[in-house]
Amino acid sequence: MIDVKHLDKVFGDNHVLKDLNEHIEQGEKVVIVGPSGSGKSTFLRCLNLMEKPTSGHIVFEGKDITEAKSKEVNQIRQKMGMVFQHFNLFPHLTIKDNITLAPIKLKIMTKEEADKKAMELLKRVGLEDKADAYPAQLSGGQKQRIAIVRSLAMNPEVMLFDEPTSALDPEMVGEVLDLMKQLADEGMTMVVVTHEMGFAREVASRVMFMADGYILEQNTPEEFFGNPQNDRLKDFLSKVL
Amino acid sequence: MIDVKHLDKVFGDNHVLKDLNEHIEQGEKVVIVGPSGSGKSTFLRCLNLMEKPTSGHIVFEGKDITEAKSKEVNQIRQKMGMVFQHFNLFPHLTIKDNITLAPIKLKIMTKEEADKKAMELLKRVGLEDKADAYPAQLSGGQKQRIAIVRSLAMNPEVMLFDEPTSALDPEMVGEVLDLMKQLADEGMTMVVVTHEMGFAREVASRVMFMADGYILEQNTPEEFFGNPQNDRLKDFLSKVL
Amino acid sequence: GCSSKSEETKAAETTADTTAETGAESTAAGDSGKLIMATEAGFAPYEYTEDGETVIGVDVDIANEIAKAMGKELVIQNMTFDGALLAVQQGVVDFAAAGISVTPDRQEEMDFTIEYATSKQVVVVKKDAGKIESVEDVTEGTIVGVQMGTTGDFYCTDDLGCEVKQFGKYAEAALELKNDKLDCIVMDSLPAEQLVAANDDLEILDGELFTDKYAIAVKKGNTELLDQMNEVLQQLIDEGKIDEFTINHTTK
Amino acid sequence: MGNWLISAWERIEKAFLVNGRYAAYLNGFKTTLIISLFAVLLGVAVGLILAIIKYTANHVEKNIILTLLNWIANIYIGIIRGTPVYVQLLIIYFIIFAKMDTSPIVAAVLCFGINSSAYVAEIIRAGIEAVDVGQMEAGRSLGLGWGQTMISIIMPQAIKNILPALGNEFIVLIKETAIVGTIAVRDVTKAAQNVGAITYDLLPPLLITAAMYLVVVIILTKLLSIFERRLAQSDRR
Amino acid sequence: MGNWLISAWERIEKAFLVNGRYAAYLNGFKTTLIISLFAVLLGVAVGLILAIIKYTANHVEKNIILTLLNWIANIYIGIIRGTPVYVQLLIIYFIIFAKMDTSPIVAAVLCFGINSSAYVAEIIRAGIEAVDVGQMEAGRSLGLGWGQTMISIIMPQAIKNILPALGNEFIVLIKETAIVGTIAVRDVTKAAQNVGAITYDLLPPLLITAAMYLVVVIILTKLLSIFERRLAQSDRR
Ligand SMILES: Nc1ncnc2c1ncn2[C@@H]1O[C@H](COP(=O)(O)OP(=O)(O)OP(=O)(O)O)[C@@H](O)[C@H]1O
Ligand SMILES: Nc1ncnc2c1ncn2[C@@H]1O[C@H](COP(=O)(O)OP(=O)(O)OP(=O)(O)O)[C@@H](O)[C@H]1O
Ligand SMILES: [Mg+2]
Ligand SMILES: [Mg+2]
Repeated sequence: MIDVKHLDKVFGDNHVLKDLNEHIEQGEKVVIVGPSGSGKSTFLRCLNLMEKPTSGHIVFEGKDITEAKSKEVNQIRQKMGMVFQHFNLFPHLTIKDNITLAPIKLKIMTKEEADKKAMELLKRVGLEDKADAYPAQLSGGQKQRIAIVRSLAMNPEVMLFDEPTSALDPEMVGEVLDLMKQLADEGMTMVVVTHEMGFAREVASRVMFMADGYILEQNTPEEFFGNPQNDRLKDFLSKVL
Repeated sequence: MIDVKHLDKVFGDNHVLKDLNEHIEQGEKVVIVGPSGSGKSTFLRCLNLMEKPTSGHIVFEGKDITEAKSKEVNQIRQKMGMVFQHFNLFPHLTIKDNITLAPIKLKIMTKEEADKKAMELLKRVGLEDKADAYPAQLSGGQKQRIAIVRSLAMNPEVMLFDEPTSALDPEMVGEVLDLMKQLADEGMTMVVVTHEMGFAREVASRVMFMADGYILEQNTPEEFFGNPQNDRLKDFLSKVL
Repeated sequence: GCSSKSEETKAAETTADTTAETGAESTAAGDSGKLIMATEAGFAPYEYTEDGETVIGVDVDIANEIAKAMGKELVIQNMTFDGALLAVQQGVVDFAAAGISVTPDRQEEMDFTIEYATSKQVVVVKKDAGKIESVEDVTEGTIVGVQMGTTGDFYCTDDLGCEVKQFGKYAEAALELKNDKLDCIVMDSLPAEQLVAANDDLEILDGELFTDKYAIAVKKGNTELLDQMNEVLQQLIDEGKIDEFTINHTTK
Repeated sequence: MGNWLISAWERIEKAFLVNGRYAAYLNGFKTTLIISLFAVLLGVAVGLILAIIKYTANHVEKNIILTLLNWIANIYIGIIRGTPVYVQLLIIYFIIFAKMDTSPIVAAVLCFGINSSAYVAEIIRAGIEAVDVGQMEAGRSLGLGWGQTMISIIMPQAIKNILPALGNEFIVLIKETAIVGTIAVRDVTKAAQNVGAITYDLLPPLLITAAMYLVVVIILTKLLSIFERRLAQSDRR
Repeated sequence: MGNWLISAWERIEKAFLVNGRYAAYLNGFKTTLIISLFAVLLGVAVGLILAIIKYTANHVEKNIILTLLNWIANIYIGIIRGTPVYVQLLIIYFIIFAKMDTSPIVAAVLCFGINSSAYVAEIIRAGIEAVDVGQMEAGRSLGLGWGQTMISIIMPQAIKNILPALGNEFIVLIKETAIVGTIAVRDVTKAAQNVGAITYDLLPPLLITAAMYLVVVIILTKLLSIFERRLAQSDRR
C-alpha cells in the first residue's frame, strides 16, 4: 500500500531521516517507537507529504506521490487520515462542523450526507450529545476522539497517529487507545508513533525502533519486546518498560 | 511531623479543598493520586504555604505555620524542599549557581561551603561535569535531577514533589524516579503527587486518592491497588493501570 | 516616487507638454469654481477667528470682493505663515493673503499684486522690563520673538542678527514675552495694537523698526489671476474700501 | 480663592462659550474622528495587501514575482516606519498634492492612511501567525488546499486577534492626527489654537481639547475591551 | 533627462550646501538625538517608579497606601496615554513652564520624558510579568523572600525583555520629537522648514531630513536586533 524508497530528510544541517526503505501492507498496524528527536514524527509526516522529503520516493497505491502536483497531493491526503498529539480541533467551529467541514468543502458529500455521517460517527464514540458543543468544552480525551472521528469522516484508507495520547491526563489515555484498538480490529491500516508499549504489544502487527534517523530494528511485538537484538533498543526498552 | 487540620481552600467560587485532616509522620513516603483538577497540587502547595489556606491549620514540627509571619514562613520553607513539574531552574544561572544561590543568599553557608556541597550533590547524581553549564543545555531528566539537588542543598526535612516526571520524555522518567527512590531509601520524608503507579507501589508507605477536594481513600500500596473500596477509586484505577 | 513627480511638475512650467501640466493649470483659477486662499489666522486685524473656526479680517474681506468679482466661491485654508507662502509658490492654493510683505527674495519665487496696505513693523515689550527702551535697542544679541517666515523674522535674523525665536502664533510669543523669556516681539503695528489691547502688561515702543508693504501673492506666471486681482484691488483702494475694512476690524 | 474661581470661570467662558466657540471644538473633533476613521480604513486596505504579500512570501514556495513584491513591501514599510509621520505629512501635503485640487482633509487621510498601513500590515501578519501552526496542518491533512484552509480555518481565528488591534490603531490615530492643523485642517487642536490666538490665553482651550481627547479615548478603550472579551468568549460557549 | 538631473542637483545644492546649510541639519539632528535620549532616560526613571507601584499593587497583599499610589499611577498613565503628545507639548511648554526660565529643549525633554514614562511603565511591568511565574515559586520555595527573589531571580531575566523594548522606545521618540519645532526648538525637521522658507522649495530639505531619520532609525534598529540576539543567546551558552 505504501512504499518508502531511499527516503532522506534534511533540516538545515540536521540530517533527520537517513535513506529509509519500508513497505507497509494494507491492513498492517505499524507502531513506531524510539527516543525523542529520532525522527519518528518526521517519518510519519513524510508519508502524507506534510513534510517534503529532501530526496527519495513515497509510492502510495502504486502512485509516486513525491512527484504529484499540489492538487493531487490534496486528493491523496484525503485518503490518509492524520491525528496529532495536540488534537488540533478547529476552536471556532462546533464539533459537528469540525467533522463536516472538509467533506463539504471538498464536495465529497452534501451537507445532509456529511451531517448524517458525522452523527453516526459521534454515536459510535458515544459523543453525540456534544455535536453542538465547541472544542473548548471537551476534555482532552474527548477532543482526541473527535479528532479521530474527523479523520474517519473522510473515509481514509490509512490512518497516521503521532503520539495521540502524549498530551492526555493518564485517566483519559484509555478511552483513546480503546477507540484505536476498535479501528485496528476493523482492519484499518495504521501507522502509530507512541510511547504506549502496552498498546504496541497488544495491537501492532509490527513494531519499529527508530534512532538517529535510522530504523534500527523491527519485528513482531513478541520478538521485539521479548528478544531485542540491537543494543540501543535494549537500552531504550530497559528505560521505558 | 506535619499535621493538617480542617484545611479548606477556595478559589473564587471554586471550593478546591474540603475540610482535610491528615497527619504525616517523619520518614513517611506519602503518594497522592487522583484525577486532574481534584486538588492534589493545591493540597501540596498548602503544606509549605505556597498557597494560603482559606481556613484551617498546618502544624509543622509542632508550630502552627498558618499563623506565622512572613519571615518565619521563609524559614519554614527552607526545611520543606519542593520540586515542580516544569523544573523551574533559573535559566540565567549556571547549574552550580542554581544550587548555591539560596544557601548563600540566606547566609546558611559561605560561598565555599555551598560550592563544596553543590559539587558533592552533583557527583552523587552523576552530573558534576555540568556544574558550569546552563539549564538550557540539559535534557529534561537532567534538569529535574538538578531541581531535586537544588532543594537538597538546603538540607530539607521533608520533600514535596508535584508530578516530577509528567513533563519528561518517557525514556527519562526512570532516571528521576531512581533518584527519588534513593532519597526514600535514605529515610527522607516525602509527599509525592504522581501518575507513576509503579513508583507508588514500590516506594510509598501510604497512597492517598483525592477526588473533588476530598481524600476519598488511603491505604498501604498493597491494599490500595489490590483491594480498593471506593467506587471512584476503582473506576480511576481501571483507567490508569 | 514622489521626487520624480514634482521634478516633472517643475519642468512642466517651461515645456508645457506633459500631462502633469494640464492638471496643474486647472487648479490655478481654472475651471473649479473655487478660489482658494492660504493664510495664517493669528494676525488680527488682517486675519483671525472670533469663534475658533471661521477666518475673518481685512484680507478676507478683500478676498471676498475679489471672489465676488470673479464669480467664484472663496475657500480659505488656514495654515502656518511659511506654509502659506509655500502653498502658493507650489500652486497648492490660488493665492496667499496673510499680510505678506513684498521682498526681492519672495518676488523671485512668486508674483505679487499691487500693494494694498502699509505695514509698520513695531517692537512690543513688557512694561517696565527695562531691557529695550527704544527701537534702536533691538540689535545683535537681543532675544526677539517673531512669527516663522515673516519679514520680521528675516529682518531680525539676517539684517540685525538678533537671537530669534520663531513661533507659529503671536499669542505664543506674547506668553514668552510676559514670562521674560523674550526681550521683545517684532510685528506689524495693527496686530500689535490688538495684542497690547488684550495684554495689559505689554506695550508698543514709539517709532517703527522698519516699514514694508503688503500685497497678495500668486503663483509665479499666473498673470491672468494677477491682473484680475489688481483690477479689484485698485478699485477697492480708490473707493476707500480697504480703510473701511480696517476700521471695521479694529474698532470693536 | 473666590476671585481665583471667578477668573478661572471667565477664562473658560471666553475659551468655550463666547461667540459660540464650542461649535469650533465640536466640529474640530468631528474632523479628527473622520480623518482617523478613513485613515484606518485606508490603512486596513493597503495593510491587508502588504500583509498578504509578506505572509505568502514567508509561507509559500518562493517565486520571483513574490520575492520582488516582498522586497517592495519591505522597502515601503521600512521607509514609512523609519520616518516621522510629521515629515510625511509635510511631504505629502506640499509636494505630492501640489498639483491637484485636493482638500487638506483628503491629504491628511492619505498621509495617516499610508502611515497606518505599514503598522496595520504588521498587525494582520502577526494576527495570522498567532494562530497555532497545528491548525494549518490539521486543515491540510484533511485534504483542504492552502487557500481553503486559510479562508475557512486560519482567517476566522486570526480575525479575533486582528480586530481588537485595529480598534487600538484607530485610537492611536485619533491622537496622532492632532498635528494636521499644520496643513490647514481644522481639527480640534487647531480650533484650540485659533481660539488661543484671539483670546491670547492658550491654557483653557488646550485643556478643553485635552479633556475631549481623553473622554473619547477612554470611552473607545472601554468599548474595545468589552468587544475583545466578547470575541474571546465566543469560542467558549 | 540631463536637464532634469541638473535641476534636481541644483535644488539639492541649494537646500544642503549653499551658505553651509548642512550645518543646520546636523545641529538639528544632534538636538533631535539629545532630546530623545534624555527623554527616554527620564521616561525610564519615572516609568520604573510607576511600574514598581503597579506591580507590587497587583502582586503583594493590599494596603491603603499602595492602593492610593496605584490609583494615582493609573490616573497619570490614563491621562498621558489618552491625550495627544502634541497637545501635551503645547500645554507643558506654554503653561507649565510659563513661569520658569526654561529653555525649550528642556521643555521638550520633559514633555517627551513624561509622555514616554507612561509607556515605559508598561514595558517594564510587562517585562517582569513575562518571566514565568514558576521562577517566583521556585525562589520562594527555597525560602528566599519576595524581594530577594525579585532581585536575584526575576529582575535579571526581566531585564532581557525590557532592554530591547527600551531601545525601541528611543527609536520611536526620535520620530515623535519631529514636532518640537512648534515650541521653537531647532531640531532637524525645523531646520528643513527654515531652509524651505528661505528657498521656497520645501521638497529637497524635507527629503534630506527624511533620509537622515531613515538612516539613523535603520542603523539603530539593526544594532538593537544584534543586541537582542546577544541577550537571548546568553542563556544558551
Ligand atoms: N520543521 C523543522 N525544522 C527544523 N528541524 C526540525 C523540524 N522538525 C523536526 N526537526 C528536527 O528533526 C529532528 C527529529 O524530529 P522529530 O520531531 O521527527 O523527532 P521525534 O522522533 O518525533 O521526537 P519526539 O518524540 O520528541 O516527538 C529533531 O532534531 C528536530 O529538532
Ligand atoms: N491559582 C488558582 N486560581 C484559581 N483556581 C485555581 C488555582 N489553582 C488551581 N485552581 C483550581 O483548583 C482546582 C484544583 O487544582 P489543582 O491544580 O490542585 O488540581 P490537580 O489535582 O493538581 O490537577 P492536575 O492533575 O491537573 O495537576 C482546579 O479546578 C483548578 O482550576
Ligand atoms: Mg514527534
Ligand atoms: Mg497538579
